[in-house]
Amino acid sequence: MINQQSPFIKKAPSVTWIMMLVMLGLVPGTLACVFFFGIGILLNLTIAIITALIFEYFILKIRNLPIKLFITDGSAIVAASLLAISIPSIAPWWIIVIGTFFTIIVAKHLYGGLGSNLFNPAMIGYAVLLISFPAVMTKWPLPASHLLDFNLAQQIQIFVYGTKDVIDSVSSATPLDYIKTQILLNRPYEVNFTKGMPINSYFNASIIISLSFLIGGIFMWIKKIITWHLPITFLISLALISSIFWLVDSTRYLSPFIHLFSGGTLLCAFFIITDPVSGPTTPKGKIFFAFGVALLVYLIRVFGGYPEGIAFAVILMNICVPLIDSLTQPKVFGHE
Amino acid sequence: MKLLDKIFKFNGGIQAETKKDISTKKTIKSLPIPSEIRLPLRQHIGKMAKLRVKVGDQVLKGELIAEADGNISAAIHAPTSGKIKSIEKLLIPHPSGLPDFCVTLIPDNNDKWVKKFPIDWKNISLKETNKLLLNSGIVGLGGAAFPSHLKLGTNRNSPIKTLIINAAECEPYITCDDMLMRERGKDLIEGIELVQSLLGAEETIIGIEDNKLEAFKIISSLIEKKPNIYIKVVPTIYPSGDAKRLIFLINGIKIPKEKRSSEYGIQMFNVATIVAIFRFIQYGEPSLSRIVTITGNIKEPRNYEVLFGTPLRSLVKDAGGQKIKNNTFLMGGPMMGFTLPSIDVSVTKTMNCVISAEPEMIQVTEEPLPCIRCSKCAEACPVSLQPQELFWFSKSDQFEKAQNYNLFDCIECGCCSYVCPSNIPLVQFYRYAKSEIISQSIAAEEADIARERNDFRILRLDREKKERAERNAQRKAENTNTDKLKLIEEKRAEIAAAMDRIKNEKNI
Amino acid sequence: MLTSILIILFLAVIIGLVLGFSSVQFKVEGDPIIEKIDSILPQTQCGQCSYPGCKPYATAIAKGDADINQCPPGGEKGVRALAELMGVEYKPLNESHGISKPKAIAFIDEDTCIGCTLCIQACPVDAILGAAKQMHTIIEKECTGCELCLPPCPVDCITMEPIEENAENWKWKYPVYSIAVSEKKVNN
Amino acid sequence: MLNNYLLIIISTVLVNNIVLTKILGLCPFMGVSKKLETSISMSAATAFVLTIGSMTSWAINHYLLEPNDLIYLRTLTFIVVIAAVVQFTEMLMEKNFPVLYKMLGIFLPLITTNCAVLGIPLLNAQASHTLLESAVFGFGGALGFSFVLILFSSTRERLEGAHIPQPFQGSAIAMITAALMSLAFMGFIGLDK
Repeated sequence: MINQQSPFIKKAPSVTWIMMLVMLGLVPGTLACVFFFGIGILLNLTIAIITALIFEYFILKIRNLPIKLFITDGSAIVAASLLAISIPSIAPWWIIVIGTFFTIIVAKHLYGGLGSNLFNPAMIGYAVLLISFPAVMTKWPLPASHLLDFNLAQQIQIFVYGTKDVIDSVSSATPLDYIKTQILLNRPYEVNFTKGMPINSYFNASIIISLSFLIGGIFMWIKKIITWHLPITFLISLALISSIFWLVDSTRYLSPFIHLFSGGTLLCAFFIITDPVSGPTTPKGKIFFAFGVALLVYLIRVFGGYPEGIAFAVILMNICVPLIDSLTQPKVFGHE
Repeated sequence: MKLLDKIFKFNGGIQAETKKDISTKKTIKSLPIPSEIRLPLRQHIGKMAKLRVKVGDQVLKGELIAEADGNISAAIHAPTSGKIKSIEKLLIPHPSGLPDFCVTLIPDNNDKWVKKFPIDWKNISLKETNKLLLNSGIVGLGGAAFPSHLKLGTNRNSPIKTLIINAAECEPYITCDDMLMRERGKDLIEGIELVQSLLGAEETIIGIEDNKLEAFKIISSLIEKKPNIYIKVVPTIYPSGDAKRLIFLINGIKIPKEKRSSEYGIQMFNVATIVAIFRFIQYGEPSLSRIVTITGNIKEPRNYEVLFGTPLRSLVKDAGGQKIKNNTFLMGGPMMGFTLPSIDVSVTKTMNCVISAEPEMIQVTEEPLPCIRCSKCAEACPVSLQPQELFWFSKSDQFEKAQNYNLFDCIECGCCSYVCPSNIPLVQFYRYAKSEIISQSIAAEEADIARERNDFRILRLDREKKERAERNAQRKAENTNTDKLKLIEEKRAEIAAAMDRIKNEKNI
Repeated sequence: MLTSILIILFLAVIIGLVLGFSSVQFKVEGDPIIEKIDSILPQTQCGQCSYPGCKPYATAIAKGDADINQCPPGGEKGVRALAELMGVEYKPLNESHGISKPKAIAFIDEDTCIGCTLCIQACPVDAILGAAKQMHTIIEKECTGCELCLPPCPVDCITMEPIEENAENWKWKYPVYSIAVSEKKVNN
Repeated sequence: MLNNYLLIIISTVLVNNIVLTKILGLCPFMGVSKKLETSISMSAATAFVLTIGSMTSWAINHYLLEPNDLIYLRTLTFIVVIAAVVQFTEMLMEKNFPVLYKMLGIFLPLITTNCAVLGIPLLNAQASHTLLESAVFGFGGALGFSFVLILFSSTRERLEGAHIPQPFQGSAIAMITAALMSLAFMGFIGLDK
């Protein structure tokens, strides 16, 4: 192809390269997840990426778009990976396939494919799964070093048939879920980090996983794939909001520390809300968006019916993005 | 001489490889008179120059060939003595690749000057000097080609306080201003003093990028004893040489798109323009040649002093020809220039640089992908626009929205395309959208005129109809009137007769 | 039963009174939408829409008598703009009113012209100069390209010449790339 | 007391959003959401009609129907009242915002048949709200409607430039977007407790 207009020089990383760096950023967090929740995460990841590529291939074929160009851009792989990491390691395979279907086909390609999706594809997949299969989606194994008592046969059995027919003892509620139930039932709960209660092992695992995602996030920031606006505003807002509630009544509300280091807070901060396509583009808009997500995450976590609000919060704020973008235009040079 | 330290910084910009050392190794060389000279009549912004010669005329060097048509226009002079061969439409260095009117001159190689009239500007009024400048043919030699007499004009509201000399030359590859400063610094400084007093400006600030160390040294030593001339070194960030960006870098004043710098008491000239003005006033030499950088994929890259109208072919030949043959040349820098339609176009007043295209410049290796809204372009935009939104609207023809996002503030500097990971030719989309909007607004203006004329016609037809009807009615009325009068008179006569009868009867 | 009838009656009277009063209070005169429509129309005054000019067509659209797709000189863009203004779905140009073609300007072959003034009477924008028995010329700047002067000419000396592209009116083209980035959206 | 009203607002705007959760009023939601500008004015018109409508309906229900044991007339009288309010709004708009009036076109009189507008007074009557509660409920419903309509139209404006597959262009993708928005609003479940 001949370039006939200026500029005639350019220097920019390609989309594929950016997506590859995002995948690299995901590595530490994924490894931590695998360490605590078992090899199931890897199985999820593999099946998600494979199905995503298959879906991508077929939809590109149907839409008559250049297949090689769009398959190699890597966006499908990133979306599928984010979805897979959010799904419990003991979920059966069809959960992943359904999730990937909604991620790739509905959220991405119906809207025009790469660059046109209004919503975060991975979060659409996750929200659909959470609403449709709440039992499966909230059942995580007890965090322990699952690599040591690794049992491939059992894992595959779970993967194929689901947990129901295998064992019940491996699963338990997530900490946020547990605390919410306790509060609802007016029972005391423990958030002590030294005692050997299951809830504590959860937190210890959570903290390490969160830190691993943080490392990946910092890597992406150094590589200039993301700017500080989104993750920092998100984390600070969440900390601030939870601090306010916590200071008002520390018996009813959890400390900001727990909010920051549980669930997928850091995954969300660095990998989910930083999706450029469905997020805002202006610096002010990014701050606004991240604050909105933080507020909604907190509201849904604390007052809502679902244990984790990230997916809903992100999609809800995605809806607001066009409006946010148009209202937060930076001042053009020379304009007052 | 003073060195000003405080530098303001605009949003974004890019730091590309400057590649300037390619063409600064050799001194400026004068290109010999070519065998044929083709002068386009449109080498400037504004109206096409009005032709003053006809085919077969013998002209001397510096003789007027075409004069400025109105105020926003510039004259064109014969670069050397010779005979006018033809006046016809030929290819010109223009991105459209369409032909336009050109005067072809066959040089007689005598290079005989017409009588020169240096201007005694100290003893005549500014207005007269300005009038003389109208036919100097000098336009902004930085590439904008805005007629210089307008900038020196007297009819402005606010006095000029600061003269800024644009020596930034921010585009990669181009070195003509750099070399001019190195070799003709004295002319430049004298020219600056001249223009400064013409404008009545209090001070002059020379803005120069920090990659032109040698030129900086020469200029600073020349202005050491001049109290009102300052030099300000700006960082090498493209597009620091854009007029409004440079003013901001130097003064911290943000001039909006629709305003001129003179409204803020600032006037800016390119170094080459200053030298041209100096030569015209001091020696009476009109604008006949300029310094052109030829660089890139060429055997002997360097700067040439070239007569306007010289075919690009002879320039390329003198520079040894292309290293890798692809017959593609860019005019201007690699960021904002355009591909020349042919090697047969001639050098014009706007041609500051010719880049023999490197293969990777014209061959796009990676396919463009859709925009992923990464906003790298917004970070790079020196005007703080939202290029991703402008692209989104331009590609889907949503021009109104594009305008709401200030499409016309875009200076087409190309920073957005430079950093785009999706390889989207963003600037092309903006140019397309701007062109469309402009042509739509012209169409709307024409429609307004047509509507007015149609309304007028309807009014006229109505009036004519009414007038005709009135005339008819009047005629009719006139007819009936006479009838009535007759009737009345008859009646009166009858009554009178009757009365008479009664009287008579009574009397009886 | 009776109460229900009474209540309904009561409501009817009250509502009738309120609406009657407000219909007097908020009486509307004139229709500014016509101006808006007229400003979208290209003002060629060609009459291809089957109305005698742009303004009458605009009036007809505002009244709902005419469809939005009857203006060939306005082309697809014009129909889209009208659809947006009127809040209706876009529909392709009705070809029975003619097809959209690039703007042209009438030219009078001055050797053939017999000076009959018929074209002058036909021109909707008075863009033809001339008097009886004298050769006529077209004021290029003001010609809308409506072609209304063609049929009345007894000697067929008027031709339509498309406006040529030159360095002045030249436009940057839509970038052409092989994939979807630059694919123009056709529908809605 | 104030808390009660706040809960009604939160409930009608977020948790039981009239469009996305109750799936009422889809006709204008789809019809006038193509442009942000029209959707804002539509929101204003609907808010006006809803608030006035639910108040007058309350008055009729409270003073005329319930004392006379004529609850079966509710739907009928409410429709009549709403139609009148819409008619009134229409005249008001034609006088003051003629261009907007033309732009909204058929959708303005169609507020009459907007099931959201009828639904809210009926829900009011069912829940035996007080006058103020009815007004707040009506206003909250309108707020919820406006909220999602404006967001929805801004997203649709954005979709204008997207390269959506042919079969999904226009209303199809709008319906899918509405569905996904509805999905997101499910996250609010439980907030009103």
